[in-house]
Amino acid sequence: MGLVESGKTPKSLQTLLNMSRKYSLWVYQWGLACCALEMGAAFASPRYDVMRLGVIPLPASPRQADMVVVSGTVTDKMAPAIRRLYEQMPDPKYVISMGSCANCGGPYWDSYSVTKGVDQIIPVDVYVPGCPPRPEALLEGIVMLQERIQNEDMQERWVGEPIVVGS
Amino acid sequence: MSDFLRSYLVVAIFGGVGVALVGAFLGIASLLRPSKPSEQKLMTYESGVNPTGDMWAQANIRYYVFALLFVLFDVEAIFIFPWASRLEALGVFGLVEMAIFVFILLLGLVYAWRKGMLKWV
Amino acid sequence: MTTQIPDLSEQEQLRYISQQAADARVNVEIETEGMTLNLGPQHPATHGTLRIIAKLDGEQVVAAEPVMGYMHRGYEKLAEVRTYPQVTTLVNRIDWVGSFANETPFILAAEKLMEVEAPPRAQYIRTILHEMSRIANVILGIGDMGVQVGAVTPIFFAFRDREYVLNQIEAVTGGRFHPNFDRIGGLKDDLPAGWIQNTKNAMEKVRDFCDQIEELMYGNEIFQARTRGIGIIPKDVGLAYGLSGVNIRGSGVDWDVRRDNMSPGLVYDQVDWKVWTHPDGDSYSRMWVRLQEVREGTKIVDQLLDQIPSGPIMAKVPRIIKVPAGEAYVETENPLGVMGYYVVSKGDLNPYRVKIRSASFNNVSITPWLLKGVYVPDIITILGSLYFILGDIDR
Amino acid sequence: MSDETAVDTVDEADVVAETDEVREATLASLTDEVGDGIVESHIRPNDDIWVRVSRDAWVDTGMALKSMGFGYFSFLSAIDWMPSPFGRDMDSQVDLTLNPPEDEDDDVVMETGVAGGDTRFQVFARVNDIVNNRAITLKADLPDDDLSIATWIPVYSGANWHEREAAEMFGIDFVGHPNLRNLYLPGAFEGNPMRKDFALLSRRIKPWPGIVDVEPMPGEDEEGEDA
Amino acid sequence: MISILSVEIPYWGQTTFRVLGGLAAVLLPAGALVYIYLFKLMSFVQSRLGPMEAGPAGSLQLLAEVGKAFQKEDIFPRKADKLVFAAAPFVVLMSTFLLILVVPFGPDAWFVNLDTGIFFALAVSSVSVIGILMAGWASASKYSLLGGLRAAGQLIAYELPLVLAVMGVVIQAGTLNMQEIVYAQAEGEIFGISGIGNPFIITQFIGFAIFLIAMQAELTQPPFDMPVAESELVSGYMTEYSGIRFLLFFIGEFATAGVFSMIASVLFLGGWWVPGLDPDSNLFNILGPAVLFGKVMLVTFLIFWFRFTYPRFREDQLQKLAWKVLIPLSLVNIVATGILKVVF
Amino acid sequence: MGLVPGMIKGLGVTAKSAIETIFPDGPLKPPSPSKGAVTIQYPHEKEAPAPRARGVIALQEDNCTACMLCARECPDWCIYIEGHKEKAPPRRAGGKPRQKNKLDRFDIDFALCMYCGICVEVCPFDALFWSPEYEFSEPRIADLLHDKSRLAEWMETVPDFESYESGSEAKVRKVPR
Repeated sequence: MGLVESGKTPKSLQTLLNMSRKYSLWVYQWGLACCALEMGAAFASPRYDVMRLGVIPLPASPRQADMVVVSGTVTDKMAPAIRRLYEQMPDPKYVISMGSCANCGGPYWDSYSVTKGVDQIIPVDVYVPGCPPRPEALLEGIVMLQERIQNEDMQERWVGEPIVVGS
Repeated sequence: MSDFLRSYLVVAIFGGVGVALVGAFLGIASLLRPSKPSEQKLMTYESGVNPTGDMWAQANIRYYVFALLFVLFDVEAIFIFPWASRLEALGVFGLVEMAIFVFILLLGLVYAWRKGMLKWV
Repeated sequence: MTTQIPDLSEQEQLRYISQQAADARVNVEIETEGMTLNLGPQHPATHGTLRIIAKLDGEQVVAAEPVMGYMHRGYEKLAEVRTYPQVTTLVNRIDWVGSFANETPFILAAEKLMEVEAPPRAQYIRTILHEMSRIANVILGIGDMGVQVGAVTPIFFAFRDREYVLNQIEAVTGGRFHPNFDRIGGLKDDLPAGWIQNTKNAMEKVRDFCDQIEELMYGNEIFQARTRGIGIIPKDVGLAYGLSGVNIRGSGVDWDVRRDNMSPGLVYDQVDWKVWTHPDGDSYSRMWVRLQEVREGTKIVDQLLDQIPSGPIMAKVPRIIKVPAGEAYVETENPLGVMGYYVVSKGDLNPYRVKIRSASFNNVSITPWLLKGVYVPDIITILGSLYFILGDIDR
Repeated sequence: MSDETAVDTVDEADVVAETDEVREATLASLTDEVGDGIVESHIRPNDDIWVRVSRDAWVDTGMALKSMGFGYFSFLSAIDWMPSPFGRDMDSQVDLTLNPPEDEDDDVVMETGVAGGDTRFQVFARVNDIVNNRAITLKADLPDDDLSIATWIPVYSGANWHEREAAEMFGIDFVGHPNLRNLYLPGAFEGNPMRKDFALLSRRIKPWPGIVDVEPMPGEDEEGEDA
Repeated sequence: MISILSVEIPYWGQTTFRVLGGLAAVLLPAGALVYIYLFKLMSFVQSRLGPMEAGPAGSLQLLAEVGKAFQKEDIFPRKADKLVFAAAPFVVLMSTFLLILVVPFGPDAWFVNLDTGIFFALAVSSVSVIGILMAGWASASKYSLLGGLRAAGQLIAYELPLVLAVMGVVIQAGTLNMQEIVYAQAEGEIFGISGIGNPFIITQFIGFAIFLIAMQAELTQPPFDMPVAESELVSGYMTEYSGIRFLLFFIGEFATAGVFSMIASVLFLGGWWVPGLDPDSNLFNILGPAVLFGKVMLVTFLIFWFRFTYPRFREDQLQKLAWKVLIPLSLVNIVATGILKVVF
Repeated sequence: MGLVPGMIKGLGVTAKSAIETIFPDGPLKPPSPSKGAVTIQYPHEKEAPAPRARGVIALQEDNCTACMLCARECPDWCIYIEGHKEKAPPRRAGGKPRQKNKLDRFDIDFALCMYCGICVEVCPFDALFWSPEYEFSEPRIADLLHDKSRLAEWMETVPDFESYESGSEAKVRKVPR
């Protein structure tokens, strides 16, 4: 049914489509913990202004989002919700794990209620280190993600889960 | 076909254009987009938790009084249109007539207001 | 002020509710089955991951219950297995918007147990940073309130001018958010050259922001219509729920730990400032007091910057910190309200038990009471005006 | 009424006497109200006051305090005085490998803090009088076999969530609490994390990186560093 | 008046021409609004830059948006009423296309010259609310449902002021035909002073203000964006829509903003005509659309200016505003206009 | 309703802000928003973080004696050190050969690190330094574990210590190069 899954998309069209995905990453207004504020600074602070890169923080609902920044501590109570919200985003979707807590538990690595890393629940495309990463570090992560999108094979992405956890 | 009908044919055509545009968009998209439905993806969104209760719960529509008022007033307003476009011809007589009509309308509004209908119950 | 707090009967509560929902009354004639609406854990209005389960009748809330724990990280337990310096850096992350203020009461409690006192220069710098973190925090709260009532621009202004404050905090502590700068007996480092002047400039920017936001938001009649008379917290109810900070001062209670119960180690008594209160107790008055508090904060910082004494920044403290056995409770007036640490020590490297009395936990505990009978949009403004940080609730 | 049972030896400043009076007076009037309910008390001059009441007098003391002007509810929580069976968790690797605990019995010697009793769990709460700027920390011991205490909600409505938190973290039952469900943790969570015998698994599983020491070269004995 | 289009080109040709023109008239302003105002001007207000990377100064951002939307998965929630869910975007966009019909772009450049033009426009404009209601109800999401209900509640508040505000113009022009309203403004005079004609904004400023407010509400722009109130209802009636269907709503929102501003500029600002030029000159067939576009940008600037500045009303406050202020005011305006019309 | 003043003022605030952004040089000069806005356009230009900023930890390998102090004090247990002892050439000619701890492995897991700076503070030998660099995102989490050569590379980005504000009694330290 889909033109892309069959692998019949011409190369030039694919480049074009990759480019449009690259420059239109609607990101979900959803913060978890401290990093949410630095994410907020990247999104809403005029100094960083993530909209420049085509990352548009308008949607509040996962249905319209292309990307989610997991910004902060993932607790065991929150984990099912994160999984569900990730599932509810339409494909193709991208995940940036921001900060030590989301990467692997961070300061709460020994806590009884914290999930040690969001990549146990959902696949992650880019890990941004920091506690919290400064907004420009998140921007670096976004630029890195955009490069990946530019070079990615749509067919592969469409058909399977393209990013193997921890690969 | 008369000019009158023709002009309404254009209306129909434009309605069709709107539909066709949406159809074309959806058609192109269906060629390009992936489709990977899953149980949770098709679940209704409710802030990340499992939706509780029935989605089509009975809702108490608090503005039904407004709705009634609105219907009344809207019908009255339609009567003003022919008068408005012919005021020049009708002159002072039409003006007085309509002033009375509008006054009655206002009276109705004031009545509703005094009765407390314009409160969001 | 009444010191006697009456038990609120159902009747009295209903009276308050009817006051709150200005001309709203739960309609008894047309009974419909209620709808249960979840706001959160992912919802743009809940500052993160609070979840509010609201039983609705149309758009009116019949009952609302907050569900927390989506950000519970087990601070009190983790503090038991960490040494004092490690706890200091951990507690930064409780109220992540005004981090330095989280360190202060803990350090002061530990200092109280160890019976050391920081040198005057350290006390001044501490107070300055405490106040700057208040400014950074409250500015954001004001901008966020703009988002909650649907105005897009205030939050951008808030983030813009907050950056100037954060820059100064970063210049001295090395962290935009989590300074980890307070030490038992003093501070980690001294001020870098030129910092005082830059901070004064930043305070100027903050004052400009206050004027700007006052015209843009507070003066706006729609904003007033949305917040005036909404979410009224009567004085006595607020006290019984343990509300603190701006939320209680917005109800006309003239109580500020900075002035009334000042703990040694902070030098608020050296400067000339005023505690603002507002008698109404509604959402608007809380936000109004917040704005005044930012202005007052810039004044405090300016005055303190002029008075910083010279001298060392660290008292004589052993390199490996073992706090003598004992119990101490220290509370300070933090951006979100009164924050206190009840530290129990047994003479070890790590505290035996740390009870964190965080402001937002108490502040939010009033919501089931407060959200009865209001409209869905009012949930948002009330939560916005209570201004909590999830980390401060869940810890 | 044993006060000044100096747990810590505070050398008192000269100004103490005056403010001490305030706290002494507070204690005295509380004693008038509650009477036998007060088990023990401690005043740290110029600073704070601790009062331990019997479990049965918990609510009455609250009422009395409230009528005395302590209308502001600060917090309520609990302490587990039993030392952790795992040693200091942070250095557990050191404890277990290098310095194995010599005697099992040594570990369970329980010391309680200020105005403490001799049972394992203690509920404590703090209320303020914001007019006169007084505050008081109230404590009550729970018998080991019956972890329950009456709820404070009728006295201070704000106690609701604090009691839920304490119930969840320590497994204490607050009799009369309308809604003693989990506040923080997911429903399936087992255990009471704030009890000292609740192990933090990550800490026990992960090897402590500080334990790995520099290996000496073969055939050499320890010698000082002269860098 | 005979359209030059109808004389020289056969009917199907004209129709194609009109369809293309209609597409351009709907989509171009929509794109311009989103890029210039929503992305760029809003950013400048907040002292930032807005999209910069996609194309020079971010000018290709919109293409990227559309290209991306094509590739997004299309989700039908399981519990949704699939037919209605799918039909809602059609209804919304169709109403926009019906609305553009009556707008004249020049003395001979129009799609259809209905005698009841403004009446038709007012009637059709409320169709989009039906689309919104459909979307809200069919999504089977509580936020959507509340959003849809709010949209319906909003309709009953602003529709009447909208209709009554237009009435003053109709009285002054003495016609319902949009083209003739333009001519009435071009050839009119204000209290005997002729020369610059009579853009009705001068005599009908109350009507214009009420029309603007009601239009803001019709377009669900802040301060009247309760149906999509982001901080309360996530995305309101659009909550469950993803990918291309969401894009269609998005286009619909801004296209309607453009078309409504066209109607406002025809009614109050003189449409395609500029003072000082002869309205019958053929020049206007070329210049007209540009002039109209300029006026549209002016009106939409106001819309977006309010959008950046104001917080959101509460639903009951809108009702109060509409019923206690706008409706009495507009009724008074009608009577006053009538009196002045008869006297002068 | 008294709606006019406050709402008009608000419009003024937004308009003023927009004009200041678009026309930073005054209204008659050509518009140049990128000058008027406070935005720093990240991939093209970068802001300079404060010299004290805690971005990433750099290791001066020569100074490290593998004393394990940092690894022990780390709240996150994210520093992994291995070492062995070896003979170093004597400092003075003819002296006794010194014994020295040689570092085999010094890894910091930046995915786990909480950037508190305790390790830098407790290091008695000036081997660890903060660098304000922040650009080290990775698509693979394993790459966030920086080994000692990677940590040593950060050393180049470590800024000199700033001088102190007047009235300070602290001494300015030096970064070993």
